Amino acid sequence: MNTDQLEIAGQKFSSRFLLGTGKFRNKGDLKASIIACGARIVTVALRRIDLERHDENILEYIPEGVTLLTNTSGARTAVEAVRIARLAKAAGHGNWVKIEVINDSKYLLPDNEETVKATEILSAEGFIVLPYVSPDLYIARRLVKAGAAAVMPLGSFIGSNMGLRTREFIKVLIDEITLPVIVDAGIGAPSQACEAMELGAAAVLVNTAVAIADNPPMLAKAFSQAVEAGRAGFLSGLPAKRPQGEASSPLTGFLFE
Amino acid sequence: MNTDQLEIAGQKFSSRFLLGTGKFRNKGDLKASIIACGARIVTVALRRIDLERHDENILEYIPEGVTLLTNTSGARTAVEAVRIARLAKAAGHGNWVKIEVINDSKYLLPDNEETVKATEILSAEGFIVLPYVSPDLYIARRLVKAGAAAVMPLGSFIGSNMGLRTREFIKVLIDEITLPVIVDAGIGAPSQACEAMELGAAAVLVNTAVAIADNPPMLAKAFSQAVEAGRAGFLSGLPAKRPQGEASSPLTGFLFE
Amino acid sequence: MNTDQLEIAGQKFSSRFLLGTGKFRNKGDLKASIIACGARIVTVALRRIDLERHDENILEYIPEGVTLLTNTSGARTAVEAVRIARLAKAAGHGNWVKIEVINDSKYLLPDNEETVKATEILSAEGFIVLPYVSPDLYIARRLVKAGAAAVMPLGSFIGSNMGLRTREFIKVLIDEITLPVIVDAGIGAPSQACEAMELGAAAVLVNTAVAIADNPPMLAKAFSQAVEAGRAGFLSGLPAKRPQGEASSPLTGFLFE
Amino acid sequence: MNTDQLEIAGQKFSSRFLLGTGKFRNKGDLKASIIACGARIVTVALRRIDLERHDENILEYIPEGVTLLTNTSGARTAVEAVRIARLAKAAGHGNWVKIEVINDSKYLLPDNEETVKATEILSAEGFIVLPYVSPDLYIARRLVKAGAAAVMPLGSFIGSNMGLRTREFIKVLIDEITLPVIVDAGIGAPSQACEAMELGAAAVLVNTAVAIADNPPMLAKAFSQAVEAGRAGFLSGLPAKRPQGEASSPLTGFLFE
Amino acid sequence: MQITLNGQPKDIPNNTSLAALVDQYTKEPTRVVAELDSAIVTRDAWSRTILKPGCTVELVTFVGGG
Amino acid sequence: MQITLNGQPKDIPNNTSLAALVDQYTKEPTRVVAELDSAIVTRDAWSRTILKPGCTVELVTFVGGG
Amino acid sequence: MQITLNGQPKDIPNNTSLAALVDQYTKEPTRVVAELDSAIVTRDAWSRTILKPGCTVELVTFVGGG
Amino acid sequence: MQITLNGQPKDIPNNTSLAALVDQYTKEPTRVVAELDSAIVTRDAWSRTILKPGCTVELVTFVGGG
Repeated sequence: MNTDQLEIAGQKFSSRFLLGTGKFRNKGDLKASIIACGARIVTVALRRIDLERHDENILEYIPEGVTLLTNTSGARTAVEAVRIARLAKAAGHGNWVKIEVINDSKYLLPDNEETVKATEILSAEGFIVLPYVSPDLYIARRLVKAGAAAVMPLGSFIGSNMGLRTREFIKVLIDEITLPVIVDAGIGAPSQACEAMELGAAAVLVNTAVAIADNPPMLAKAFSQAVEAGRAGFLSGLPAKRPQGEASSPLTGFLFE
Repeated sequence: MNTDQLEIAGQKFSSRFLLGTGKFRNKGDLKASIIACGARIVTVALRRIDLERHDENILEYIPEGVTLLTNTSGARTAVEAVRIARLAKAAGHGNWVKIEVINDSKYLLPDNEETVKATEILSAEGFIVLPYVSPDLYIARRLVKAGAAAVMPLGSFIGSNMGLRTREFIKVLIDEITLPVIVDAGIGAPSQACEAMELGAAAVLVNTAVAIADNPPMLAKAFSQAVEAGRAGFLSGLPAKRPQGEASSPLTGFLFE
Repeated sequence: MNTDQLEIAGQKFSSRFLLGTGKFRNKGDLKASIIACGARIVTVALRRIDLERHDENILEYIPEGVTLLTNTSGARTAVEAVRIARLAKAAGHGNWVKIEVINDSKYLLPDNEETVKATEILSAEGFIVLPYVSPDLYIARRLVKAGAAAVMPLGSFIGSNMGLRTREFIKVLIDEITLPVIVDAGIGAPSQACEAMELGAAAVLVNTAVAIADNPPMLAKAFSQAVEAGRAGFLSGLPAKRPQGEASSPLTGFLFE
Repeated sequence: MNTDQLEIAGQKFSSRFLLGTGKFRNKGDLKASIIACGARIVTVALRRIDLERHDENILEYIPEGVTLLTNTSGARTAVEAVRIARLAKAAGHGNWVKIEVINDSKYLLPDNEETVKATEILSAEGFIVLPYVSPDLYIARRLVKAGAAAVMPLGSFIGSNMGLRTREFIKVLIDEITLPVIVDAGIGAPSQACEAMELGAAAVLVNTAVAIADNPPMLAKAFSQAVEAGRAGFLSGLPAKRPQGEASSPLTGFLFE
Repeated sequence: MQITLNGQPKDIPNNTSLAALVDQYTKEPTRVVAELDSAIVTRDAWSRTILKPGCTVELVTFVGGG
Repeated sequence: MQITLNGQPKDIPNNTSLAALVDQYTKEPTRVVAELDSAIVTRDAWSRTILKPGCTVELVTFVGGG
Repeated sequence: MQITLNGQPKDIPNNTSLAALVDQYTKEPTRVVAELDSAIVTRDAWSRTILKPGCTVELVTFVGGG
Repeated sequence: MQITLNGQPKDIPNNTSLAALVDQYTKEPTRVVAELDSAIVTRDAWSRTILKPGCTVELVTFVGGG
């Protein structure tokens, strides 16, 4: 049995890969992707129902037992994020919330300060709060005090597939903060997710790359494997880089001496 | 059943991860690593027996059915490489040979020209020849003509763990050459192996990183997973990078409009 | 006459390279470095006088006419930063202050939130305030409102010489904020300073790399040239990267057709 | 007087920046660019005259005293390169030749082996031979023996502006080979040229980036400055990177202790 | 009478209950959450909640998101 | 009497002026800034500023910094 | 008679000299190099070099290149 | 008599067979390959191969390598 499990807010999860559910071309792909990658936590958003036509019910495509993590996308302030979180809770699917407060339509960068405020309020109300932030040591310290269950620093811009452009600053959080660090946003290839885990991240969340791939379930599974591989790499004591060569075959016993 | 198998010289292999057997602290770790990662091809070297003391028999630690790929390490010329290959064949463990001709004790870079010559001779003698080279389009074309079974370009210096520093030039080989491209040398972390596979490499060979890790079998398995993940990433149609953000949650139906 | 001058708070400066004065092995090197690079703004710090022995007077080594930018190093809160700034002003060498609030002895990362607070207070008192921050769009917007004269995002950890590890996020500031963006911290080679300028930064500040070089004045000048080169690169319309080759010699008129 | 001059084949040059003359939108830009950057060596190509219309005479736009380095572009073999070189010499503008043998219309990669052959022949005939190659230690050693006057390794694909993608392998040449190493191809920004010089390159050659810039003379000058800055960086003893922060202001004498 | 539903003006009969409104716009009321004048109304209170002229109703639901 | 100077306890004569204190510790008073009990004292006021027992004085100056 | 000039068939009068051919196609003969049947002909030999039917002439010049 | 074995001079009895030599230096002859004066000698020929003074023998085996 795998004893190295992701633990958030006292709950254990058998997978360190979290999947977002947006942008899938069809809901069949979504369901197949969740099953293929074995994600135990998936994100969803909250929106007004469409008054003109019947919406599909996203929840039907999420397997039983998977934890719903509702994001507060659309919120531009802590107050709006709080309101969305409360609505989500009222829907009766748990109290896990990913705080996402954005006032930047070009890069979709999170507003760290508003995110801290929302975390304080919602943690006090008993939510399990996972704030999405730009990686910043001081903000992370405040999130710990505010009662966050994890910290979710961005790797690069949401949906950009640019990978780990905040490498050094995520590593600071991993080294300095006691909460699980879940890399979110910008992770566009399994190798990038793998690298995040090798740094010591607790988990990785991906949405866009999987949703828009030619074969979403196949890529979802690939991400999940890469996350496992990266975790094992971290735990197994990866060796450091060296600026020169070093033979892997013996340097004695040559025939031509 | 997995139909996407590595195929070299008409033979199929259930793993795209090749393991080198040098530098392990103990042979138990070696055996456990081969089993953990499921490698179907492992490299070995040929050396003079030690006249003073009894050597361990490396072959005892390599599971039945695994293909032995003997390297020609120690060779400084095509002639020496050919001589080593013939000795290896005489030992009765098959005719797979990794050509390695090195005249550079600092960076351990391969001599492409001598490698081509050795490939010509040994292919003509019926060997299955996998030449280790600096990634160069013209050399790769000549290796195709010389009858090589695959091309093994280096990622970076042997044993350096620096990763894929020849990215663009390996990609050229993958795109332009019909032989399997197996990235060898310098791959020091699962994420790096994963990236090589995402580029379209047919396989990855690792030795030093695994052998000197704190937990070699764990890391061997991690590499193997990462290679699978990267392969699936390649096959599933990874999306491109974008310089800006793009929302993963819907951009309509916001509550605060 | 060069009309493309750095302008901060309505003042123009003939150089876009700012030099820090800490850590020089001797003050002669410092003076020679300032002269060699032509910096028109240099940073200094404020410390308790040494009660046991006579300190050297740093100001003697700074040429007439160079603007002193006093940092608030040592401050752990906005209140402390404000106190240091007021002391510096009382010393009668102008009212330019670089806000530096740090509560992290390992990475020396700035506390963005406290920095915003100090900026508000000191701008209101008439200081010309240049805040040193982790690059964050929302913080930069707040600094604009707070009356900052420029924004000084870090390239990487102070004194690390790691270069532009925050590339994408500095570029966001350059594109989205109207204030001059001066890249500070971590710039350890002229090529890195040059790259910052090519992105569109208004200026670059370097201290450690110059101070600890074998030949500080020579490297100071090199940084200054690299900054000019990068600025000209930015203004001249650098072409984009392309993933393939494109001949620079004509593709017609070949002899062998 | 600057004593650190580029020296090739016993001749000294006051600039370490070489400019290619292809692809300029107009010849006025070319001339202005050469003057602006102070290049003392420029490359030209040889082509059939246009039978239908009068060609411009490129030589009119190259200032007196600048050394012409004729490339052998169009050559696909050593024999063709030799023929082009001899024609160029017959034109009476010196005997400097840049060997360029390419059989790859997509990436424009040089054929190292044919290049060595052409170098042997032309050096023996008294040409001053600068071969353009993929950076490879063994090829460089053979070029030394063949009588080359310098080695010109590519940074990345011709015209790609991708920069120094062969960093580690160019560094090997710089460290191991006694000839001047001139980085050619793919250098698309002053910061990239600067970095090549910081590694210890003797010079840098750029064409495409300058020719297609919005303002070619301005960018030509920027490259030239960046090359000087990088050279000075190399000579002044650039400090190494460090993975953590290190204060530039004193760590004693704080007010708040 | 007129109310504001999800940001749009809507004419509805007097004395319409929140439950009736929800039923009109979705087949799956169980996945909808309702806010009346910025306060959440739990599902068991929908039938006894009678809408007043000028009130603001938000009906929201889960959708895919990252 | 005892005061605190730059964080250290110091015994000084009664009725010492700030100007006298500064003179004792530096040859270049013009580059020193003085704080008395957290308030800046401008240079022209140093001679008429008489230190009291238990007061806290900070004397600071510019040094190299980044 | 027909010759091949820069890869193209050309009809020229019998007994045309290389010098005459060059003059026909460029105003700046000094910057042209001529090859006749793969051998370079130096400029001073152009006038006395009479072209023969079926010969191959290359006239080349410097152009911008990288 | 003296031979060269794996690069070292060795004194061995006259008329020693290659098989005997191999047996002296390893417990696992099946994993050894033998070269006599640069020519490979297959295992079945070892017993009938009698070493001559001054000959050069290489005995090699597989080891770990990358």
